[in-house]
Amino acid sequence: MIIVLFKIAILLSFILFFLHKNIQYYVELILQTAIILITSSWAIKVLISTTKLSIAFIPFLGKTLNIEIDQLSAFFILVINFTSLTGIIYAKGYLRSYFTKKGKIEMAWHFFNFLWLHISMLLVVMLRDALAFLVIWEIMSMSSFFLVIFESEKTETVKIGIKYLIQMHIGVVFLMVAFILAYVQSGAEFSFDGLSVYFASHNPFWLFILFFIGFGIKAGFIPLHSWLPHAHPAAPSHVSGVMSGVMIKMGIYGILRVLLYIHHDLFNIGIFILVISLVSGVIGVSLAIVQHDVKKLLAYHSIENIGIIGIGIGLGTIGLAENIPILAVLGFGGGILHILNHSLFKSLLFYTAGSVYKQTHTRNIEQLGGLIKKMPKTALFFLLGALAISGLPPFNGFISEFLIYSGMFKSLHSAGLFTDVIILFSFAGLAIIGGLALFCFTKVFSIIFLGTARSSRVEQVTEVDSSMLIPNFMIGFMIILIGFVPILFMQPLSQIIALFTIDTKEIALIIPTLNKISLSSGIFILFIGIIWLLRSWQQKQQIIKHSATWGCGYTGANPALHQYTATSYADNFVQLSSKLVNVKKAFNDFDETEIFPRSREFETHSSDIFEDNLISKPSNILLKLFYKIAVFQTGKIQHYILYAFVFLTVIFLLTYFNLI
Amino acid sequence: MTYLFIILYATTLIYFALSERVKKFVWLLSIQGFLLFGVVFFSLHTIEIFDFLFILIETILVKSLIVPLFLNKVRKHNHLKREHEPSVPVFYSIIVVVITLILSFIISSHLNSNQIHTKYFTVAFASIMFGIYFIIIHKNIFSHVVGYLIIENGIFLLSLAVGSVMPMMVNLAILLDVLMGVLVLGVFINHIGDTFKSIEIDQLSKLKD
Amino acid sequence: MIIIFFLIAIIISLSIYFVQNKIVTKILSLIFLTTLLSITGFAFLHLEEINSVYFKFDYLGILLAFVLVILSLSTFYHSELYLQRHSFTIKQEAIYYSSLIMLITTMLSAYFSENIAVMWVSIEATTLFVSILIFHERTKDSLEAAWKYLFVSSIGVALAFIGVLFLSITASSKGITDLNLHHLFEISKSMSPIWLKMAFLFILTGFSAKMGLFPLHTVAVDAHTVAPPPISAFISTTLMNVGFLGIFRIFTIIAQTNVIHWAQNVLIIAGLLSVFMSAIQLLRIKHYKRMFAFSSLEHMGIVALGLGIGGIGYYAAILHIIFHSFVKAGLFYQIGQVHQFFKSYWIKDVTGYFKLNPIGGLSIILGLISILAIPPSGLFISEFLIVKAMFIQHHHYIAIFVLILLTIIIFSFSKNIFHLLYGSDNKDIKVDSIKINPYETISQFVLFGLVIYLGINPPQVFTDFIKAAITVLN
Amino acid sequence: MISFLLILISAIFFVGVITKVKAKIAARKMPSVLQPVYDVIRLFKKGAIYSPITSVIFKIAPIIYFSSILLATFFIPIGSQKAILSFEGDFVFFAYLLGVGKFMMIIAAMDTGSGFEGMGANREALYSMLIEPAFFILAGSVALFSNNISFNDLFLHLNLDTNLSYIIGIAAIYVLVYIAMVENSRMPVDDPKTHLELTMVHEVMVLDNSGFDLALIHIATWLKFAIYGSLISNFIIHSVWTWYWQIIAFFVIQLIFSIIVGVLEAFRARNKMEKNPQWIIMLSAISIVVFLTALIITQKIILN
Repeated sequence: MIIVLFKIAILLSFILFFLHKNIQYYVELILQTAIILITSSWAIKVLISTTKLSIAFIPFLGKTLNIEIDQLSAFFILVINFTSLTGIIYAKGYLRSYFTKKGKIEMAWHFFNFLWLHISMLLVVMLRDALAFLVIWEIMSMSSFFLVIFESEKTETVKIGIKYLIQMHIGVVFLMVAFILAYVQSGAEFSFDGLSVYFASHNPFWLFILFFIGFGIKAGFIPLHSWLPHAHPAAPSHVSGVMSGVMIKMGIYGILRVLLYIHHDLFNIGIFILVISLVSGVIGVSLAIVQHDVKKLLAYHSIENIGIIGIGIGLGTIGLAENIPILAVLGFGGGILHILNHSLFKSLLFYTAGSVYKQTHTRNIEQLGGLIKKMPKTALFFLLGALAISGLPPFNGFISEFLIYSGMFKSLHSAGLFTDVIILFSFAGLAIIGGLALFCFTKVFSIIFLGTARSSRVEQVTEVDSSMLIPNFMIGFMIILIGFVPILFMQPLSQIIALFTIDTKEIALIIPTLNKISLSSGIFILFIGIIWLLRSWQQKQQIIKHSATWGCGYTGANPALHQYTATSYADNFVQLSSKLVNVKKAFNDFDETEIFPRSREFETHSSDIFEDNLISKPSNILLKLFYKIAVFQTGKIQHYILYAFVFLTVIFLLTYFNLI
Repeated sequence: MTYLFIILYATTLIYFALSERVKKFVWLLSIQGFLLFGVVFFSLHTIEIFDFLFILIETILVKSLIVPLFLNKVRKHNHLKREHEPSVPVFYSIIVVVITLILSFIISSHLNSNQIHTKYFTVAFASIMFGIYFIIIHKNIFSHVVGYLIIENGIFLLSLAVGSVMPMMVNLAILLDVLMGVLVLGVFINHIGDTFKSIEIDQLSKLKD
Repeated sequence: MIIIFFLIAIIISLSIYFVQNKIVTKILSLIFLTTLLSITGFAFLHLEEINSVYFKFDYLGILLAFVLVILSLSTFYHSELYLQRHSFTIKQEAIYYSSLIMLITTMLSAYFSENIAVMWVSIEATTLFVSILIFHERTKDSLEAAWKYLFVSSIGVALAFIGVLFLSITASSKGITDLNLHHLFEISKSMSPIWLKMAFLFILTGFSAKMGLFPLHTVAVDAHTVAPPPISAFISTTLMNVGFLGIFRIFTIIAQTNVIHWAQNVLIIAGLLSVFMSAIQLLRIKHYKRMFAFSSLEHMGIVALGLGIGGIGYYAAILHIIFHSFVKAGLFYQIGQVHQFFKSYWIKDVTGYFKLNPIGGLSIILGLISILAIPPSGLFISEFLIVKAMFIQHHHYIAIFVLILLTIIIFSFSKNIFHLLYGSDNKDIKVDSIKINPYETISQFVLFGLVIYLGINPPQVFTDFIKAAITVLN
Repeated sequence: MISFLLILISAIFFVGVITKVKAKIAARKMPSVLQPVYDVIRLFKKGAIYSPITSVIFKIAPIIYFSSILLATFFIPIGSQKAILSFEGDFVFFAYLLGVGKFMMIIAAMDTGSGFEGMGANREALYSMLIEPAFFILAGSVALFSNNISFNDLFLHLNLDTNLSYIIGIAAIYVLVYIAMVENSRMPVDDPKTHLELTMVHEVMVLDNSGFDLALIHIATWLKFAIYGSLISNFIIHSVWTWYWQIIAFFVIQLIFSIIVGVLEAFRARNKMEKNPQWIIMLSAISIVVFLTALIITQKIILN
């Protein structure tokens, strides 16, 4: 029986601690592959034969706990498996440099957590019982936490880790309260399915908000995002790839799962999701533009993409509420497809950025440049990811955004006034997000890989070894596949959408369009090929000279000195949105007494206003207050007796005046 | 007749509040022991020899002889002359005692249940409260033990208030409590006196956050 | 039967004290452990039976006794290690063992005593022995801590005695002269509420010193600071259970009357204040054992809340106190190992433990997860049940307040623990000089694993016992 | 197919006409209308110079840029003359296709490692980012108005009959004209004929391109103009007209458009650089007005 194998694989994870350093990785790989094969087989079975799967798993608090897989779970299982697989393959090369520094148990602990992050994510999408879900959800948070603080020698990393841990805990508290409230007020079984009873009889909005906050902290919607830009840079790249690629999607999964049980009063919920998502999208990408740390930049882009997914889901919900099937179908379709897409190109970007970090030992893009000559493959993969994440054809990011767009445009005519205005803002927002993403990725790609080196770090750099390129090839293949032949993915997608709305014939209507898109993309590539040939033919006859970049006649200095930096590239955007991104410039100006100016430093710092004002300040105030009043352990006996005396008297008085 | 002793007992509490000399505390304790004997003696309706002996041992022997003598030894061993200024001036302490007494009277009259003899209860309550107060205001662990003993005396009175139907075992328990408490505490005071060269509480507040 | 056990125990401890020979000590302690095991087994076989008038093998008593047995085994093991690694005189070791044995014995009698007065006496006795053990290292701090513990506990016990007297006042009016629980049950309906309230208030306050609950929690903290780690493990687990049992017994009597709501409110106040105290004090903490002590305060507060909330809260409270015993004991054993490396419990001195002793580090991580009630720890289940009970009983604001406090506790606790685990490597420590056998850590892993197992998939008999233990409450 | 050819033809003359008009106004002797074509042919005959700093990106970019715009022309119908490629929501594809071209040109400019080109690149990036919403809102309002979301049907069923709908037409044309200006970086956003690199946008990006690449870039620019011109013409041409009227109208409109551009360039001064963004955002505002008008026409907002 296949479930037994699954259990065995899970149990075997404990073996890692007893193995020698060198074979731990391979055992981990084998175990993970086994789990991937098992779960994927279930998922594929579910997606092919449009049925649901329910398998008895383990005894839990007296009951038996079932693994339940419907189309939504199946989809997420596949996404999780693919990204985890690429992650573990990438990890081999990435972790090599740590082998000397880390001990046997430490490495085992890391692999153990990586494996358990994978297992727990799978179980999160497979379990329905609320308590079990909370348990496994928190296990997921813990394992990812220990992965984040892998480089625990840096105290900064541990600080960030604790911040992450606390916020995850707050998230799980919200979920717990939400589940309990639903349980208490409806009296149904304490599980996801029990929610339907509550939602049937109550106004779903407020409970949904609780769930949204709980899941949104994991997903990283603004303003619940403040852990994300710190945790991703701190984590090793294969981890941040998996975290950003799939783990934050678990929040989206939760939101979708809860939405499945709500069948009335959806309009407000849709508006809520949509507004939050638009804010997340625009602000996420705006903050991304001003970052110099490449992984932090990518982290902010995760927020942006979560925003895009949210826009899709929000529009879908509004479509359900307003009974506009086309909007529902294409909204959910686009959103869910974007989950897959983002998991692909975001992990690709993190892996390539990780390779750069591994070779150059810096994440600050201001010190890089010209790497495309040193590590061409990595550069091209990064470019692929950049094009895809900017939603440009003919790559996968475009497809999902296109679905959302056409959903909006198609439903414009039939929708009501209010919905129309909402849609107006959504596609305006989506357009702005697209433009900003383009702005951001032209910046980061050209600063890292193009031009000339900005520091000596870059000189000795070489291309990473093939084991770190394999995952890039896998992901790249998927990106191009989705980009060129999206119809392959429409049939499973339609099944997932069918969970939300009944009539999915619009998905059939979109098929010819997608075919046309594939055709256009083909023609596009064809053109490029032809013209390339033409040019190479033309340039055979002519002389090709090489000479320095045109420098307004001045060619003396090192071109690196006057080429554009990330700061200067972002500057004109920063001027536009100074309030939002609040970049502080540190520069001491010349004074007139100074005849021969000394050398000067100029640096900019960006800070996240949401994080500062909504998270950091209040919590610091609370902690300071508590710290101040913590004066009871004085060390003097008579005080201790006094407490008892006061307690006695107070209770006595309260009782005497019937206050308790 | 019992009332006289009870009133006297109450006055001893005032003297506790008044006095600053450690020696006087010990004296007052032994006096309290005698008074307690009186209280019990005159509250006994029928003198059964065993009860009588037990009471005799408990009050006269333990409370007014053994314990005070032992405490005196401890006091000498630690060269205690006079207690430092208690953290609350004597004047206020006296007011507190009076208030405590009045309060306890009010409370017991408020209770006036037939289940207890309120005459004992009043003073017992006052004595317990004052004992706690005594500990709170003094900065010297010897005085703390004295306060503890005041509480114990209060408890003894309280057990009387409960009535002679109380099982012997409970009285036994009190006895054990007092002896064990005093002996062990005394031993520790000596230890502390030797180690810290002082038994002021300020020496004993290293452990804190 | 149980009297025989007491006699054996007393004989053993006296002979250990007088013989003062390592071998004899070992043998005798083994004998004692076997007798302890056998008496508990005997109790298990004679459920709900009155034994030698003042004792009764009731469900809760047996549950806690089993906890005591398990922890005694591990504590003896770790005491052995502890005494090996420090140079104490044979006399000191003899005193250590004899008083430890007496402590266990008195605690067991407290668990099984069916008469309030007897229970009170045994609790009084525990104070004496535990303060001897606290004083074991003979340092200034240990002297101070021992004094504080002894004095404040004595005051507490005195207060508790006042409570007992109040109880007997109303009992005697109903013609019950002995304080046997089953007699008190019979008349509990007709007891006068005012006296019951007084009794409960004083007993709660008095035994709070033992249970480590607000208001008299303060001395237990100091005791942890200086006591040998195995003893700290005992103080904050089984001894706290003793205090809990003391409060629980009187609570069961009250539960029969309509004073219960008042009593529950008082418990809620005490519990909230305890959690609050530990939350704020943990922010200033500078010493690892004090940190664990304050976390015990927090957990006792949660237990009190569980009792105060009622409903499934009762079940959760019992579950919680059992799980807490295992986890906290494991943590204290582990901190003893940490001390081997750093020779200090101060947070500033201790860092980078995970590199030095990875297996110990793992056990600390597991303990951290368990003690902070983060899944898969069993404590999560119990805390979850308590929160659930709060919502069911419409104590929403209390629930929110507690959850906020718990979050703060998690923050400060994990901050310090990760300072212990990670952070800059300390070059000055010579690891090879320290011979920590990895097998020493097994006991911790077993305890934590036990908590996880009992939390996720409790065996039928376990849940039945807890259910049976709280039947008197509803 | 016809529409494609028509656009190509008009593209050839477009820039020539503009220069002619400007020269006329400046009372200068005018070059032939086909002068740009001669230049391009000359460029095709030339070799190329590459900076050692540049990489493959620099070589591939102009090709992708050109092909993107060439493909974009496939989507443009003229009156009742169908476009070659057409599907629902093709203008999204159209816009993003131009995006690809921009992306490549920008990183190509950054590839040279020159300060000037970086300057041009990030201005280009900023402006194209700001112009996106205007285009989409305009497209959206037209889609809302004619309940179709592909260029073909959109313009086929775009019947401007009521007075209000003329407002849409006019406003749309106005916005389109300026979008075209921004996209081709002409006046008032950018002055192609300035001689100060610091004030250039598009021209400065292609400083290092030469030979074949430069030729491609020039042709791409013509095509862009022609595309926007034909988009504008579609607002005027009625699909019910007979085909030759449509063709004539098309050329007339293209001519007028180019003359307008010329006149604008001749008389209007370039914006200050930091004024450009809000000026571009203004276009989005206007297109929102168009959207509201469309809402009124479709009776979603009832006014009386």
